[in-house]
Order: sequence, then C-alpha cells, then structure tokens
Amino acid sequence: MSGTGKAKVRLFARLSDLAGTRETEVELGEGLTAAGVYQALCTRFPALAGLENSLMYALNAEYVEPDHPVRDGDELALIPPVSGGRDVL
Amino acid sequence: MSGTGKAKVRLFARLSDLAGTRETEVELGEGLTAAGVYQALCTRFPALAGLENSLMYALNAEYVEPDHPVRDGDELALIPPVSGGRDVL
Amino acid sequence: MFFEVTAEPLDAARLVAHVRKDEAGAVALFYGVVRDNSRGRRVLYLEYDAYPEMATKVMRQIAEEVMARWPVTDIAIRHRTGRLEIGETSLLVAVSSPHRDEAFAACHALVDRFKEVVPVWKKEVWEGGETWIEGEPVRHPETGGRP
Amino acid sequence: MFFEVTAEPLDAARLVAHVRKDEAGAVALFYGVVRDNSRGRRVLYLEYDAYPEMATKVMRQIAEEVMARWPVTDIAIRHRTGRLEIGETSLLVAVSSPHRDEAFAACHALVDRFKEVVPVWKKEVWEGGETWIEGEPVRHPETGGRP
Repeated sequence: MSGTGKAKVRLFARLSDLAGTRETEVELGEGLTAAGVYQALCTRFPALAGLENSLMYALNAEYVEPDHPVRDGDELALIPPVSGGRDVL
Repeated sequence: MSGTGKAKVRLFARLSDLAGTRETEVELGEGLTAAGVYQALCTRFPALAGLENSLMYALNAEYVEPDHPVRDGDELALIPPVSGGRDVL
Repeated sequence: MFFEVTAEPLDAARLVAHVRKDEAGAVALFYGVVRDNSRGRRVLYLEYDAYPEMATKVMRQIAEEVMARWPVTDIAIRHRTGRLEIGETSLLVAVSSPHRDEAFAACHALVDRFKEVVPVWKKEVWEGGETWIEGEPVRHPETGGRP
Repeated sequence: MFFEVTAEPLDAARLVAHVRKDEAGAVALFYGVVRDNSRGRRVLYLEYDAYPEMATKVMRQIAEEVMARWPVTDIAIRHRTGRLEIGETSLLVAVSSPHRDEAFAACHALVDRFKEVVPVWKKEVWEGGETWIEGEPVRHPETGGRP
C-alpha cells in the first residue's frame, strides 16, 4: 500500500543536468505513483517537465510501470532513454 | 616449364609423423607435377601412400592444383586436411 | 558471472581470466571503444553516467536471458563511468563457451541488449558543445515492450 | 594488419593495441582455448603444427576477403604452435570497426575461414593415445572448391 512518508529520488544523465542535482527527496502523499513523484518533482525543478513520454521508472533498482505505487523508504530512479542503437559503439 | 633439378618438400602434422621427417628433397624428372612428387615420395616413405584423396599441395607457400608442374628450386608442401569444423574450438 | 560498473580503466585480461574455464574452447570478447567521431562531428571526449546498483542487476538479467538461449559457460561484463578519452574502453563483454558459434552469438546479443536496457548514459563532448545521447525509450527487460 | 605464427604464449593486449584506431568504436576479439575434452575424451594437452610462412600468407588472404565484405578498420591474427596445456590460448583473432555488428560478423567469419584454409594442425593427446585432427580436405581459398 502506498501512503505517506519519504522516498529518495535519483536523477541521471540529462535529468541530473536539468535538475542540477543527482539526488533529492520527496514527501509521499497518499497513493502517490512513480509518475506522480515525477510530476511533483517538475514543480520543484521546472526544467524536468515534458519528459513523461520518454522516461522510465525504477523502484529500488527494478524497472516498474509508471503507475506503480511509491512507498516510504523507497528509492525511485528516473531513467532517461539509454544510449542504444547501432551508432553507439 | 618443368624440367630437371631439385625441389624441397615439406611435410607437416600426420605426414611428418608418418615419414619421420619434416623436410626432404626430390630429384625432378621431366614434367613432374605436385602429385607426381608425392607419388615419388611414397616410394621412399611407404607410410605416406594412399593419401592422394585428402592431400592438398602448396608450391612456394601457395595452394596449387595436383597437376601443377614443380620446377628446380621450388618448395613443395604436402598439406593434410586442416582441423576445420565446429568441434575444433 | 561478474558484472561491474567502475570509474577505473577496464582490464580485459582480468575479465577473460574470470570467464575462462577448462571446458570452454572459445572466448569472445567485445570492446566498446570511444571513437573520434559521431553523427558527423569530431568528438573530443565522452562522459559516461550510470545507475551502478541497477546497472549490475540488469546486466545479470540479460546474462541470464542469454544463458537460457545458448550453451554458454560464463559471462562477465564491465562498464566504465566518468570522462573517457578517444581510444579508451567504455565496455567489455566476455563470453566463454565450449564452441565458437555460441560464444559469438551470445556476446553479440549481450552487447545489443546492454545498449537497450542497462541504465548507462553517454554524453558526447565536441568543440563548442555537448549532448547526452538518448536512444529509444528503455524497453522493459522482461516484457520487451514499454511497461 | 598483423599475422603471426609463433611458439610463444599469445598476448591479447598487444593484438588489441594493434587494431585499435581512433575511428573504430568496436573491437571483437576471439580466443581459441585448449579445452579439457574432445569427442567424449579427456584431453591431456594439444600439440599444434603449422607451415608458418604459408599460414601468415593465407591469413592475409582471408583478411582481405573479409575486408572486401565488411567495413572493417583493421585485423590481426596470431596462432601458437607447439605443446599447449588446457586453458592456454591457441588462436587470437582481433577485428576493429566503426560499429559493433561488423566487428562481430567479420571476426566470426575470420575464425571460420581460418579453420578451413590456414595450414595449422592440431594433435590431441589423451591418456594412452594421440591423434592428429583432420577435417575436410582443404578447400582452395580463392575458388572455395577443391582445386
């Protein structure tokens, strides 16, 4: 069950550049999901806004759905697209 | 033109075990071919006989046809099948 | 199996020593190397970021996928983070197997999967600019689709 | 390009340093390793024989075949001769290229062609016996058929 409490949020690559930090904390409202945490962060870091279509979420180092609940003590990571593709190496 | 003279013959792997040597010389008769040198060698080293269907020939370190002439000063190598195949490595 | 994200230069010999086993006749080793150009631009250097704890977990997942598909003896993967100069190695993937075909196929598949799902990111820095390289949105390692 | 037959232990780092170029983002390296079993028998050690002058020539030929087919940056091949113990490396094939797919494809093709045409032979020695391993008769490197 989701509830109140705090979650750690980790930001990487372009997201950490945009936010100016690699790590922050969010207060968890009732029923807050991974995508909801991202929306809450966008208020604090407006530069992060508009990325919902490319973002993935990892909860405690496992990929999860955007609507996955976030609980007290969780570590949520916002995962931008990885480099991928033929041209990379 | 093939002619008379001498050629060096090199033997490898199973062939050198069978002949008991890795290198020998043959006198070249008129028109002697790579396969002809092998036949001549079989007289000297009977253990080499019967391999004509699996042998390849290299003249001066290049693969050649069995009927390729051998000339004075040439180096002829008798090439047994290489290891090949899926199971090797 | 051995999976690591590290800021240290990558040591290929150590990785190969790890996967080499007496029953394995083949080892395929892949080096991802920083090259001097990308998308038509001259690259000065790269900067790699990663989520290390998750990256090693996901590496293990893709290694298990590959081991379920090919008769592989062992797998080891290392990725480097931080600033890497042209010619330095960013990624090493080593696979041992009894025969060569499986070593090649499994190693190639691992590198492909690595680039799809392991949370590691690359910034290209060129004369007068820089950009984080982003591919397709990450696909879920289990379902193969976006969750 | 670099091709060698040697009785010395093979040094992978030297081979990779040779093929690495600033424009090459990928290096695929293959190790042929002596394994402890073959055809259901426990192998004690191997003995490799070669025709070194010709072997290096044929290696160059197959490298040129491969370079005509894939956009490869550089190729290096070394094979060891003499007695090799279990776990020792008999063959190293290194290929660099701008991108990974070509490095894998070219390296795999080189190893396959190597085993078909390069004059190198292997004797397996086991408890109480030994045998030279012979595959199909060598096919001509240019025509692909028996001359």
